[in-house]
Order: sequence, then structure tokens, then C-alpha cells
Amino acid sequence: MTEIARQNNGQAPVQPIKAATNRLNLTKQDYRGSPSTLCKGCGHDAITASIITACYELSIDPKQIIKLSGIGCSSKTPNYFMNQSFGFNGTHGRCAALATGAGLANHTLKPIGVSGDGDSASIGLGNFAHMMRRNLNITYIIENNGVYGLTKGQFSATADQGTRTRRGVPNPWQAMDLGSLAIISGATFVARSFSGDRKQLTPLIKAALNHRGAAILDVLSPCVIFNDHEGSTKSLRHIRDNREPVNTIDFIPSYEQIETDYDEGETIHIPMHSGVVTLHKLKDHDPTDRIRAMTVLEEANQQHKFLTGLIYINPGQPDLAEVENLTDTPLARLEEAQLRPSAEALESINASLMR
Amino acid sequence: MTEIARQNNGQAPVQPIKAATNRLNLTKQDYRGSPSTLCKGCGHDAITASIITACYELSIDPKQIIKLSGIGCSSKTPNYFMNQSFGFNGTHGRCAALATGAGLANHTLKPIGVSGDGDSASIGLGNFAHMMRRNLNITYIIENNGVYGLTKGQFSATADQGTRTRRGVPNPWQAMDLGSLAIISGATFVARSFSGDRKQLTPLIKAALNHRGAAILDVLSPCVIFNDHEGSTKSLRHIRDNREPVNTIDFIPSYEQIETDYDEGETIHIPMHSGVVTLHKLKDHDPTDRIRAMTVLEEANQQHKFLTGLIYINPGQPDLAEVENLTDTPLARLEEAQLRPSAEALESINASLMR
Amino acid sequence: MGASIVNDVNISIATENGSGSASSNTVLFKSLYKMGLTCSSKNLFPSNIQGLPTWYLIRVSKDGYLCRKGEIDVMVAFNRTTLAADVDQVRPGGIVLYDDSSPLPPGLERDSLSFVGVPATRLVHDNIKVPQLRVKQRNMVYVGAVAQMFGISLDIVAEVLKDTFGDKPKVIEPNMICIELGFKHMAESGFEQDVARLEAIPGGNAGKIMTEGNNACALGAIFGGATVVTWYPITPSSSVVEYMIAQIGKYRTDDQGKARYAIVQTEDELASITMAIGAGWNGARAMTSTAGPGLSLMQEGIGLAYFAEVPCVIIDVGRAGPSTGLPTRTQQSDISAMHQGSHGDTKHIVLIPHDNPSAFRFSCEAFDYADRYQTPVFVMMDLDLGMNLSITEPFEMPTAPMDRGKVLYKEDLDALTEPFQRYLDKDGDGIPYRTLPGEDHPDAAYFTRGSGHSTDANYTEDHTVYRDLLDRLRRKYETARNDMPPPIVENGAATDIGMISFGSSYEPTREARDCLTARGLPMNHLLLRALPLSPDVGKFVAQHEIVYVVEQNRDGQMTQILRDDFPRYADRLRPVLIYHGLPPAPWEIIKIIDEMRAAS
Amino acid sequence: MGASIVNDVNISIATENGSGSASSNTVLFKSLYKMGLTCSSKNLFPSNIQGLPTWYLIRVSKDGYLCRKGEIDVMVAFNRTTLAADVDQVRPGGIVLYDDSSPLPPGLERDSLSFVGVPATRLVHDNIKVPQLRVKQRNMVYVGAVAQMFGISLDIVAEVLKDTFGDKPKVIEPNMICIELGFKHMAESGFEQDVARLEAIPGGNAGKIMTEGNNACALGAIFGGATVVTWYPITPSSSVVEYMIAQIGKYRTDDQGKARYAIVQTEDELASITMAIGAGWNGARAMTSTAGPGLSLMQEGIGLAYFAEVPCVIIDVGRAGPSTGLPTRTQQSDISAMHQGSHGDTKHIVLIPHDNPSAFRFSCEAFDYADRYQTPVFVMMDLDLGMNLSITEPFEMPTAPMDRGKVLYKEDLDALTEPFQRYLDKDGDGIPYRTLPGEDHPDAAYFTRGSGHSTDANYTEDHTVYRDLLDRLRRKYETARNDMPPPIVENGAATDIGMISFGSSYEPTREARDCLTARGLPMNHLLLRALPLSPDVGKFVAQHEIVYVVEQNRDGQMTQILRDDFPRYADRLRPVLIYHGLPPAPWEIIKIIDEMRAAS
Ligand SMILES: Cc1ncc(C[n+]2csc(CCOP(=O)(O)OP(=O)(O)O)c2C)c(N)n1
Ligand SMILES: Cc1ncc(C[n+]2csc(CCOP(=O)(O)OP(=O)(O)O)c2C)c(N)n1
Ligand code: SF4
Ligand code: SF4
Ligand SMILES: [Mg+2]
Ligand SMILES: [Mg+2]
Repeated sequence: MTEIARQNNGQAPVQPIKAATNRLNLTKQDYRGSPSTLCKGCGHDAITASIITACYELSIDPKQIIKLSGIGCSSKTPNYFMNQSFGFNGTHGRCAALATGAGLANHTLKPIGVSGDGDSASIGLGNFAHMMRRNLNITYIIENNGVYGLTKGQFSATADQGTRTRRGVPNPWQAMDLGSLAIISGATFVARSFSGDRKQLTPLIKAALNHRGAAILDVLSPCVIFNDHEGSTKSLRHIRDNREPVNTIDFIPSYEQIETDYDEGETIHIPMHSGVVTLHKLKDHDPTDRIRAMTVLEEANQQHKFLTGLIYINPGQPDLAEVENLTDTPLARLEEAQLRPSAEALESINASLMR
Repeated sequence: MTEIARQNNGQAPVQPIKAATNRLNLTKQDYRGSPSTLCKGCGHDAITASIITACYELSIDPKQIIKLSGIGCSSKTPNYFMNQSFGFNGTHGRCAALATGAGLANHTLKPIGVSGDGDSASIGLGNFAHMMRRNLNITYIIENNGVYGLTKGQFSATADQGTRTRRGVPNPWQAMDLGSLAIISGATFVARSFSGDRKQLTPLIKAALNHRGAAILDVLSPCVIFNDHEGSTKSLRHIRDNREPVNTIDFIPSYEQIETDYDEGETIHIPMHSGVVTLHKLKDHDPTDRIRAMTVLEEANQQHKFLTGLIYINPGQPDLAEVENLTDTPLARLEEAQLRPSAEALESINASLMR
Repeated sequence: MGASIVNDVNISIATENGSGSASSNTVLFKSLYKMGLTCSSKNLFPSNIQGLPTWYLIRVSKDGYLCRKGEIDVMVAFNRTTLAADVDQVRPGGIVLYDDSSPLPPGLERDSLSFVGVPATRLVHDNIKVPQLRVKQRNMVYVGAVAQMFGISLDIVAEVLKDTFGDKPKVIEPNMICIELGFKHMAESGFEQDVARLEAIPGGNAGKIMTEGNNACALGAIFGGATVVTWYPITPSSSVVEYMIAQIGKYRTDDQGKARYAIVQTEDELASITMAIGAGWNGARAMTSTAGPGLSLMQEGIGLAYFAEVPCVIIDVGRAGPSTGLPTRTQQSDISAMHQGSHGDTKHIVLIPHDNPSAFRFSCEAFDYADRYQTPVFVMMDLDLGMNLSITEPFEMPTAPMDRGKVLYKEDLDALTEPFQRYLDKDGDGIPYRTLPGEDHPDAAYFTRGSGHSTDANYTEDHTVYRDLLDRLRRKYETARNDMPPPIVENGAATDIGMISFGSSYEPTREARDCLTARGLPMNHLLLRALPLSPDVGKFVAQHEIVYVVEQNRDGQMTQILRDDFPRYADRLRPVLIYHGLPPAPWEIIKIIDEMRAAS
Repeated sequence: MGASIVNDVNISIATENGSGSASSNTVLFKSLYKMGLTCSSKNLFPSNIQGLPTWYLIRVSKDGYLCRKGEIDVMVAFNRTTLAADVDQVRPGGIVLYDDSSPLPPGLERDSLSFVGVPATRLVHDNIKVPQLRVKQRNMVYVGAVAQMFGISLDIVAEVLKDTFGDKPKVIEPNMICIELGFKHMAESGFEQDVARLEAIPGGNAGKIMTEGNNACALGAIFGGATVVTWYPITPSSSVVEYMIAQIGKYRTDDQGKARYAIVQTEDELASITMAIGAGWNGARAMTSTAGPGLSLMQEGIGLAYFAEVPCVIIDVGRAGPSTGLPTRTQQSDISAMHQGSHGDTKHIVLIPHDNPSAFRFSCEAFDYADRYQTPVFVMMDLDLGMNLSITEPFEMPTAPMDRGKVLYKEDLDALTEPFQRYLDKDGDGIPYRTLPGEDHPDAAYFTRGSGHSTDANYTEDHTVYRDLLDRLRRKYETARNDMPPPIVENGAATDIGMISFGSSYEPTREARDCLTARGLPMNHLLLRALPLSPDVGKFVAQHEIVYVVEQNRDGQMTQILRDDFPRYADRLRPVLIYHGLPPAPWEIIKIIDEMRAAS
């Protein structure tokens, strides 16, 4: 990463003529998408910005990314980053299945899935859980605002019990914790963050992009129109006041040198697919311990705290493409000669059916 | 429970002429259903027998029970018990939703849901999770054999990683643990048992029937045709050899006296809706502790043990009907006068729409 | 006020959504209602929450037509991003009212139009202190400007503001200030339009109500006795249940404050339909409400309800399909998915309201049909009907008592001489008898399933029993054929040309037909109100050589049903298809008919 | 062996499922194949795993007819629970072969039938040592008995056993013992039947293959280049993918032992269709396979694939609907759910095989159609075709290379003179060009969505753009109309009566037509092979005054499409509907036609 890029971190370059570029000679502009049509101040746009920064700074080739989503304000966002990547805004709740199919067709492309809490915790819950069970290689971001934004503010399944509507009506239902669900379903990278905390979020996205397997980011992302009022536990203010980071991370790609300027006792290095995660502990939590990961989430929930950071990581599990033992060439790019058995093969099939 | 009934526990009365009866003056025969069309030796039939025994011994009025299911061998079983109860064998994976609708229509009837692992852990996962989140008052039994019985033996999502097909092919996928799922989804009674262990299972069913809220029983139930071979972790033998009961329980209905003939230190009494659960600890596990409940399940999974017993209980949560604040008369039985607003009401509606 | 045309004008208001224009537009529309004018509104809004173009069409019609006219006399061009296109919409001689706080971009002006500026942004900036209020207030300025231009008295506008915001003077005051600013500015500008003038008609709307079709459905369902309501949010159907939530407590709370209803927001449409089925089976009057994508997801459940014979009501509010399509545009393109919903052989009952009173009535009666026929019953709404404010006759109190259909209670079971058989066609009408779970009788229980079953509800794979069952279900549908709301026939002249319309196509078809008749091409008109098609529809078709079927879909889905039901006359049935997602305008219908006639 | 009828007999074998009868029946059937006879089989099995009644129908036809005859000459009555009903099935003069280890229940015998006993249970008990083997072996006894009765040589049976169980003498031996026991017993009984005798026809089946239609589909898909296969188990479609799993590794394993395919058992059909769409979009040849309930669940996804123009193949193996219906019985009742699948306006391509070679071919070509039209393509199978062993011509190697349709690769993009527009109808055929994700070109990427989009794949709510898009999709369908496999017309005589059949209705219709022709009522016959309907179908209809459409559904779903496509002739189209779940017998078709003719 160049010095200039570092200065412009997360911002459009001031001088487009001499725009900073990354290792692929791309400017940050090259990572942008169409103009957002979301509401001003929507948390989702902040997450979009983090994705752009992460991909730009990692010098990811946009042509190697595919963007997938369901339906919702959140699910619109793939249109707002990386116009040079193919994107597919599918049906409500099916981001996970869409990405799984895409991942099978071409396992050399990295899917970024963007979903909402309605999309993943309600209508898509089953498909989402099974995507994780299969350990699809994906960076799957849930832009969690506790409501159905696009259909105008109904509570979603991640709305906390007791949180209130704009008119003050409390939500009687228990919240579905997508972090816990991810862990028990078999996700191999589970993090939680907050759209308003780019310093924590951007490196988490970078790490997720370098994880081979199902990386789930449950990102609290306030809906400024329908769920940002007094009494809501998913308002900007409430999240700010009640979040509890267990750690922050740096992701250092393999082409960079690791500088360890942290107190070693508080730092863990986790080797990834093409880089290293350096994790700075803020609380005593070992994210490689599955049982502890479940426990800290549950404890935090009982204390009405939003735990953020890298909650769980297990980089060792084979991903879907490995389990399916896929040939190196993407299935999508195999030629007739590699796909259609020969006339002789058919003859021997016919022969075998003559008895 | 009469002395005769006690002797015939779990068995058809030997002398049908002088058949034993329960407090409702019903014989065990009155709790039976149509003849089973399942395979001889199928675990599901054993569970059916336990349901019959539990309901008979509890003197439950069959007319107060409704039976619901999805599709599968397991889902056929509601036809095989309690012919005097209404039953509904719905669509694949939708037992939970069907029961929720039924529960709303008439909250004075107790639903018994019977589902399979395919039904609940795959196609029905989302609806199942949300039924628990709503804490529907139901006894929901998953007859878990690790395979799709009715479609001839494909692995289900609860098949353990590494378990083998009849031809010896190992299952590469992680298993979905329905117990953990139940706990994180908000079920308020979570037990695991084994179709071959009626002594443990029958009291668990009794307790579940007396729980007001979502009581989930994940019952291992070997499929003798497709999943009972060497190499399968859901075979009768494998389950027998690897199960680890954490406790056994007695359910004592309120009309009976509690006799405490166990060492008090090892026994807990849990007051239920209309009775008491007396829990005999075999391991140190407090089923009222949610975090511990998740932990013991996960620990057992890591050790490849089948934990059985009452894993988690939280009798204090309001059930769906309470949250919905339903009127005492079942909605299904309200009359026109209670449902249709008056002509005056319509007039004032019309008037209010004139500006 | 020199305009010679009285009470006939088409206004389009172009703004950005989320900018407060919804309130402004409603205030304007309600003012016209208050004046006693015949008027209608069409809200063309985008599928997002804030910042995209949105249009509000107001039509005042001296002749009593309520559909989209398609010709714009006045464009309130308050959205800079669509300005150029909006200007193009205006008919020659029309008016463009724009915010001239900043100058008009070059190249827009044209001689055929009057461009009238009102510096809304500046006026608001100068007069409203609280900056947060300014964005939303800006749109109130055009209310005042339009009021001045067309002669809407500010007293009426003030009344409307009071009706709308009630006892909140803090809200009313800044609104009124801006309206007055707009009014005053226009008055001072000296601009006189000659498009039309509006004159109040005292008592013109006396007794008429103003609401949206989805609200009418919601109220109908409450009066129909809906007790279990399941839904998953989806545009344009959400407001059906949201309005129920807002209203039902008033009528259905018992002495102890407990609810005589349950409304559950489900996790998906699979759950919505299945819960409704569970509830319907267990004796409740159950319903759900959805739109296209949800309807697709419900297909399996719909088949279950049909085959297991479980009553439930499904309100489908049509939007532009297929797939996500245009969620905030209107179509009538779910006909096949409703009428033949689910795999296998199914035919469903569909009630088709065409205005708010019929939406209320059909939504109410749907529960009777569902119980009477023990089957899922659809109410076919669409975005146009469902989400636009319209002025109609008031709702009518149902005259018939609720019909719970052939239910056997304890006493009935006691009185039976033969054993109760759930699926026996005792009466030859295809409709069997049912009992409700919990009935305190030893013979009441039966087993329900979506698989093959005998008349006594046992599982069977016997092929004759199976065929008999399918035949009985078809018989039931044929019984319903003669029991559905009959079509309404408006036979004007001796002509061998007919038109068929249904639902929200009624109003534009009615106007098109009047135009054609006036032009010397008289046509008779049949309003179709339900599936199965009543035999009267067949008679109408038989009486005409050519029958135009006006549908808001691409493939002539209703025509397909008509052709299949009346094969003898299939060739007379000519679909007139409008499916761009806007409510059809009469000229569009006329144009297609003219083209068809020219071609043949 | 005095029977005068040669090589023409209908046998029904009644057993319990899970009792080993499947093997016995297959051995018997394969022996007939080996003898060179024209024969067919129909397996009527229950929807459970063990212990319910099951029937296996074998037809040997000297005249080359393969459908269910409907008349039983010989009943192998090996299931006591259905004995009485089974006996009733046998035509006068026919034979009942039963297990007389225990006596026949009273009241069953009748003079018109020959009752022949073979003490299978006792024979097996006395001769097979291992008790576990006995249940299954019992059914081998009737194989021997039938062989003796009809003159099937034991050498042939032994050969078949060897073919079937290969190198497992431990399996073969007890089977052969039991077969011989049955044979010997019959020989010793001295019973001589006069129903028919079977004479081997050397080379009679030379070059013919024997398999199930689902296997043919599976192989077709492998030859069609399927790379991503998603499925959720459901009867009667499971064996499509299960056979692929068994076969594909042979042809699609690379040098390193890695897979050139992915087959994923999904969590539900929502996932199956959506994964197939994800894969098709990302460039794979993707498919899924399902039956009724799964098809209903896929409706939303089908609409997405249609509207976003993503190729994928859906094999639907029809079973008796609606709802769960009879999962192990056959019907052609998913036509509407396929052809107009999903909400909104959709029309889909459906390929309709009628035998195994066409199942192979269409399943293979489906991928070309999907890629060529960038749309979901259905292959309409059913349980009858899919799960019954039948003897046909061999599969033919596709002659055309794979057609991936209008895909632009790097070089093509470089060569473009205008900017790439994903949804532009450059060629006027309604089919746009696409690029595949991962294409290494800066202009390749575009954004796919199920909502409204412009030709350059941007989101839009513009109503004219939207209508143009719907029109283009319809144009694409019309382009396909002339590119579908044409119907096969069997015009026999100068007659103004026609018959239309499709899929598994072809064979019984062919026979019915021959019977009617023989009876002096000649008819022409058209085999319909695809939707959209080719114009040739319209021509055929136009040429006949009456056209009977034989369909295995209640509501005449294909007739509805025909009537809508050819309204001028709608009234000539007369549905002949058989929907009890059994494969239709010719006499059923004839009876319905006779009744129709009598009534008119
Ligand atoms: C099958 C289906 N049902 C319902 C909808 C309507 N719908 C659109 S977005 C949405 C909710 C989105 O909520 P969430 O996923 O949390 O996204 P957000 O808008 O909050 O970012 C719903 C219910 C739909 N598009 N499809
Ligand atoms: C929508 C749908 N898809 C598929 C099926 C086919 N099917 C019937 S039963 C079954 C699996 C049942 O497995 P499980 O729930 O574990 O029950 P088991 O038979 O093992 O007791 C499946 C996939 C179906 N009936 N409906
Ligand atoms: S409605 Fe909420 S979630 Fe949607 S764009 Fe606006 S702020 Fe964001
Ligand atoms: S197949 Fe398996 S699950 Fe089904 S009835 Fe037989 S043993 Fe039980
Ligand atoms: Mg949300
Ligand atoms: Mg199972």
C-alpha cells in the first residue's frame, strides 16, 4: 500500500488526476460502484465503504470477485461497490444458496455475499445455516439493523426483546443471535462488528476475504429511518454505548512484512490463506476455542452487550470446493471435450444396458 | 395410576376384557392409532409406543391433543397413535408452522409435533427455529435417524461427519446439532433421548407434555433399513455404545404425591405447569443453566458421545398464546357476535373515512 | 380564473420520495375531496425509502372518471433529476410549475407550455427557522401555489390540515405558513392559467369515503371474522395487515383486555401459508396476505389446503412481475398463479374486487367462501387498487350472517345415523362435512393429510378412490361456479362487440368504452368479479361477435381461462394487454383496439 | 403347452414391498428381454419402505405395444392382504398363481379362473437353511413357476441371474435353487395353461437396450455436459441424480482424480433451484431434478431464472398430485406449473420425451436450449417413464456440438464496436448476449437482478423500458417456437379426426388409435414433444375437425395451452383425461372417446 493510499484511507482521492493506486495499479475509484440509493446516513453505506477500502487496500482484482445478495436495502449494496465485478441481486433469503451454486461453478472466484437480518435470520435462515455447514468459501456480510428496512421498518428476528418501535411498542420476541447460529452451523470464521467502526470492520473484512471457508460478519448497521430512535437497541447511540470489543485485528497480506508493535502477551498471530491475522486482545478470549466463542456470545447477550471483534476462527477445515474435490479448471470453463463422454463411451453404455 | 396400569407399563393389557384403565377410564387401547406401516424394528415405532404410554399414564384426554407432522417415515407416525385425536400430516418441513397456526387457533389443545431429521434439520430448519423463538406450547419430537428414511436412505443434516453409508462411503459434512439449535433459538425445554431407552424417554415425554412452551425432544431413532449397519454412527449398536445419559427424570403429575427416594444431593425438583419433574443427575449438569447446556452438548459432540437426558429447561417464559394475549375462548370457537363489529361500528368507520 | 373548463384537470406532482411530498400530496387531494369534486389519485413511488423520483397524479373529472388519464395538464416539477422528462409529459397548452429558487436548466422551455416558477426553496429558507423542517416543508409550497392557481380556498386546505394532523398545532403551523407562502407568491405573480378552474360542489362527495383498497380489505377481513392472520411484509401488500393491526384492537378486545385475534408476522411466506392452514384446520378463520414472490413461495401450501380441504383466505396484492419485477408498480399478472396455484390439478376460487366497497365486501365474504367450500380462497387485489387513495361509496354492512359451512358439532354428531365420514360427498355438491379439533365427541376426530385418502380420511393408494376424490374436488369447484358474485353487465347499445374487464381494469375500461361509444363504436361491458367464471360470463361472450378482454398482464392470463372454459367462443376473445406497470389509461385501451381492428 | 396365442400375455405380480419381489420381478422381466420378446413392465409400488402391497405388471405383446394393457391374464397372487381384490382383476379364463402353503381363503375360487398353487413358503422353508434369506427367496419361487408355465428356459433365467448379480455365487445360488423349486413343482403338478405360450425370438431384441427413463435422463445430462447438479430427494425423481452419482465419475474424473462435476444434495428445493441459478449464472451447465412438491417450492426461483435470463435445466418427474398426492403413482399434471411457472407473466420451454431414447436426447439437449435461450428449461418426465424398465432403441450420440449460446468471451468483447449491453436484442430474436463471471476483460462485468433493468443491466423503473423487456422475453419464447423438436405426425388415413398425445401418453394413445382404426374409426396421431407449441401442431389441429388430446391430468392442462395458442380451433380440442395414477390403458382412452362421441 502506498503512502498516498494510506492517507486517503476510506476516502475518495482528492486529486483524481494523480489518484493513488494499489499493487494492481487500480485507484480506489476502480473499486466503487453505482451511486447508492440508500437513505443518507444508512449504516449499510458505511459498510460498503469498508468493503471498498478493504478490497482496494488488498489489491484484489475486481474480476476475481463475485457479489451476491438477497433482497432488502442491504441486499442492494452490491450494486454500490466494485462495478468491475459481476453481481447478482437474487431473491429474498437466497443469497446463501445463490452463492453456493456460483461457488461450485467457479471456485476460483471469491464470492462476497451481502445480506440483511431479515434476509438471513428469517426467510433465509435454513439456506444460510446450510451454506455454513458446507463451509462455502465466501465472505458473507450481514448488515444487521434489527428491522426490515426496505419494507418500512417491521422488526426482524434479530431485534432484541424489549426494543421499541418508533411508537414505543416493545418487541416481545427473543432475538436470534446470528453469531451463535454461525458457530453451531459450522462457519469457520465468525466476527461481529459495527458499521460505525471502520477501524475494526475494515481489517475484519480483509481477514474474511483471505479466509478459505465460510466467513460470517454480523455487522450492526443502524437503519436511520426506522430503527434509530430512543428506545431502540439498534440505534447508533445504543450500539455505540453498549458495544464491547473483545479484540481488534490487523490483517497483513503475505506480501507485506509483519511488524509486531504490540505487547506480545496480548497478541495472537493466526496464519491465513494468504496472510496473517494479528489479533489484539481487549478481553480474554481465544477465538480458536469453539466452546468459548459460544459462551462469550451468550454471556454478552445476557448482559445486553454487543460483543464485537473476531469471535471464532478455524482456518483448518476444507471448504466446499475441496470437499467436492473439484478439478482445478472452474467447472464453468470446461470444454465439450472435457464434459461430453465419447461416442465409444456411449456405445459401451448401450452395450451395458443390453442385459 | 392404578396398580394394574403400573404393571402393564408400556405393554398392551394381556386381558382385553378386563383391560386396565386410567383416571379417565380409558384403556391403553384408546391411546393407540392405526397399525403402523413402518418397517419392522424401526425406532420410530418404539417412540410411538412411548408416546402412547406417556399419554395413557398421564390420563390425557385424547380430544385435547392435536397431532401434527411433516413428511417422512417419522411424520407418518401421528397416524399410529391416539386415533381419538385430530391429526394433520402436512408438507415436508412445515410441521412447526402448521403447529403454530393450530396453536393460535386453539390454545387450549396441546399439539404433539412429530418430525424427522430431514424434516426439521434441512427443509424445515427455518420454520423450526422460529417456532422455538416464539415458544409455541408444543411437544415437538424429532425422530432422528441421520437419514431420509422415506426417500431411501440419503444422509440427512444430522448425520455425523465420517459416518458411513451402507456401501462404506463416509459423510464429509458436519452434523447439525438440533439440541444446540433448539437452545440458541429459544426453546424452553430441550431433551435428547433414544428410542431404545423407554425408561428415559417416556418420562421425558410426560414432562414435555406438561411444559408450557416449546419442548423439543431430539430422539435418536435408528432406521433399521438404511442406517443400521457397521460404520454408521446412528446404528442401534453405535448409539447404545456411545450414549451418555446426563440424567434421568421422573415426571410426577400434580395429582400424585411426590416420593423422594433418591439421594437429595443428586436430585433436583423442577416445578412444571401441572406437576413436578424430579431429575436424577448422572453427571454434574444443571439443566436450568443455558450456557452450560450449550457447553455440555458441544463437549459431548467433540467427544463423539450422544448426550441424553434433560439438557435444558426454562419453565418461566411466556408461551406464544400468552405473548399474543389470547382471549380464553379459543379463537376457533368465537361466535359471530364476538367477531363481527356492529353496524354502528361500520358507520363510524365510514364516518371516519369522510375526511 | 379565466379558464373555461370547469372541474376537469390532470396534475402530476414530481418529487423525491422521503422528502415529505406524501403529506403535501395528500393534503392537496383531500382538499379536492372536501370541495366535493370527483377526483382520484395515483401514487407512482419507487422501490426504495429515500431520494428516488416519485410522482403523484391527481385527476379531477367532471364526468366522473377515476382512472389515470395519461395526459398531463399541469406538472408540478419539483424534482430536478427528472425535470426534462417531466416537462415532456405535459400536453401542449399545459403548465409546468417549478421551483425557481435556481434557474431552469437551459433547453427546457418550450412555447407550447407555460412555465411558472415558485421559489419554494428560498421561501422556506427565509421563513422557516428550524433547518430540519425545511426539506419537508418545501413541498407544502406547491400546495399553496396550486391552490391559488386553481381556486382552492385556503380555508379548506386548513381544514384538511386539521383533519390530518389533529391536535398538533406545532405540525400544522409551519405547514400552513408554507402553503400560504406558495399561495401568496402565485397571487402576486399575476399568472393566470387557462387550463381549468375548480369550483366547489357543495355536497358533491357527501356520504362518500376516502381510503385505500388495502385498508378496505383489512376492514373487510375484520368484519369477516378473521381471527388468525399471518403475514410476511412485502410491497404492496404489507398495509393490509398493518392496517388490521392498527384497527382490530378496537373491535376485538375482550373484557379482560385480551385479544380475540392473533396477528403474527412470520419468518417467511412458507410459514405464513402453513400457519394459516394449521389455523384454518383447527377452526379459525385464517388468512394471509402477500404479493407475487410470496405467492410463488406459497404454492406448495396452497396445494395442501386445496387437497386436504382446509379453509383459508389469501389476499394477493398484485405488482409488476415476474420475479422481483417492479415492486412498486401495478399489474394483474398473478392470475394463473392463483387460479391454478400449486403442482398437480388444482382450481381455486378467486374473488376480484374492482373498488373499495367491493374490496371490503369480498375480503369479508372470502371467509364465508373458504368455510363453505373448505378450500383456499383468493382475493385478487393490486397495487393500483390497494395503495391509492380513492373516493367511493361507503362500506356496506354484510347482510348475511357468517357462514361457517358444513361443520358438525357435538349435537350434529350425536344426531348422525351413519358414521361420520370426513370426505363423503353426502349432498352431491362436492362439499363434505367437517368437524373441528377439540370437539368433545368420540367420533369427531379424523386424520388430515395431503396424500391420497378415502372418504373416511384413511390413507389409501387405491386408484379409483383417488380418481373419485379428484372428481369430487372438481365438482366442488363447479358448485362454486353458480355461487360466485355474478358479473355486472353494462349493456348500452345493440352491438355485437363486448368488453370484459375485472379488478382495477374496470375503471379505465369503462371510460374507454364510453369514449368508443361516443365515437360511434358502441360496446357492451362486463365486469368479471370471480373465478370460477359464472355461466353469465359465457352468455355474454356468446352474445357478442368480438369480446375484448382488458387485462394488465402480458400473456392474457384471464383470456386463457375464458378460452378454456368457453372453447366454442375462444376466437372471439381478444386480449387487450397493458402491462407496463402503470395503471392503464383509457387511450391505451382504445389504441390497442383500434390497432386490432385496423389489422383485421 | 397347448396355448394357441403366442407371445402375448399380461401378468400381474402381487407381493409386499421390501420382500425381495423387486429382484424376482426384474429377473423375470429380463428373461423375457433375453428371449427377444417385445415386453414392458409397470411397477406399482406403495409410498413406504416395507410391508405394503405392490404390483408388477408384465406385458408381452406380439404386436409391439408397450403400455399397460389393463386386462390381466395371469395373477401371481403372492400377497394375502390383497388376494381377494387381485383375483377380481383377472379376466375370465385367466390364471391365479398363489402360494398354497396355506389354503386359499374361502369364497375366492371361481369357475372362470384357473387357480394354481405353488407352496412357496413351504418349499423355501424346507430348502433354504438360513432363516433370514427365506422371506426374500420366497418370491423367487414364482419366477420358476411362471417360467415353467410359459416356457421360459431356466438357462436364460440363470444367465439373467448372472448378469444381475455378477460374480456373487453366494447370492445367485439360493435364488436359483428357489427358482428351480418353483419350476419343478409346476412341472410336477401337471398343470397346463392355455392362455398363451412364449417362444423365444432369436435376435428379437438385438441392439435394444433396457433401462429406466430416469437413468436415460441421467445419462443424457452427463452427455449434455451438466457440471453443477443440485437435488433434494423426492420420489419419483431421486433416481435421476442417484444414477448420475453412480455413473458420472467414470467420465468426468481428471488426471489427478478430481471431479469435473459437482453434485450437491441440498437442504431443500429452494436451495436446489437457487444453487442451479447461481451456477448457471456463473457459467456452469446447471441442473436440478424434482417432482411436484419440489416444483411448487421452486416457483420463485423459476421466475428469477426467467427474468434474469439465467440458463438452468429442471427435470420434473411427474407423480400424482395435487399436494403429496400419490407419490408413487404417475400423472402428467405439472404442465401449468412448469409452462407458466412462477408469479407474473412467464412462459417456459418444456421438452417432453416419450421414451428412453428421447429422454436421453432431450435431457442432453436441454442444456443447449437453456444456454441458447438463457432461460430455465424443463424436461417433463413422469413416474411411468422414469421408474419403469423398458426396452427401446439404444441411445444416440448427439450429432451437434454443445451450444453454449450467445456468450461473449474476451476476444469477442475486444472485437465489439459498441459498448457491451447485456440485455440488448441485437439480433431481433429476443436473445441477448451474455458474458461469464471471471472473464478477464474490463467491460465484461454486468449486474444481474430479478427487478426491472435496462438493456445495459442497470436498475430502472421506467415503464417503457419495462414493457420492452417483457416484450423481448416473449419474443424469445416465440423464437424458440420454431426451434423446438417438431411433433411427430403419424397420419394414417384420410380422416378428419386427430389425436394428440405427449410423453408417456404416447404409447397407450398409439395403441388406442390402432384399435379405433381397426374398428373402422381411423384417426391421425400427433406426438407433441415440446412447449412452446410448434406451428406444425397448429397445422395438424387445423386439418382435423375433432382432435382428442390425451392427457394424464384432470383439468386438461395441455388442452388449455392448445386452446389459448390456437383459439380458432379451441372447440375442436377435446381432452381425454385419465388421472387415476396408473399408466393409462388403451381401453380407457377408447371408452372416453366412445362416450364423447355418443354424447355429441
Ligand atoms: C419472498 C419475498 N417476500 C418478501 C419480500 C419483501 N421484502 C423485501 S426486502 C424485505 C426485508 C428486508 O429486510 P432485511 O433483509 O433486514 O434488509 P434491510 O432492508 O433491513 O437492509 C422484505 C420482507 C420479498 N422481496 N420477497
Ligand atoms: C417438498 C418436498 N421435498 C421432498 C419430499 C420427499 N421426501 C419425503 S420424506 C423425505 C425425507 C424424510 O426424512 P426425515 O424427515 O428424516 O424422515 P424419516 O423418513 O427419516 O423418518 C423427503 C425428502 C417431499 N415430500 N416434499
Ligand atoms: S430504510 Fe433503513 S436500511 Fe433502508 S436505506 Fe434507509 S436507513 Fe438504510
Ligand atoms: S425406512 Fe427406516 S425410518 Fe423408514 S420405516 Fe423403515 S426403518 Fe423406519
Ligand atoms: Mg434489516
Ligand atoms: Mg430421518
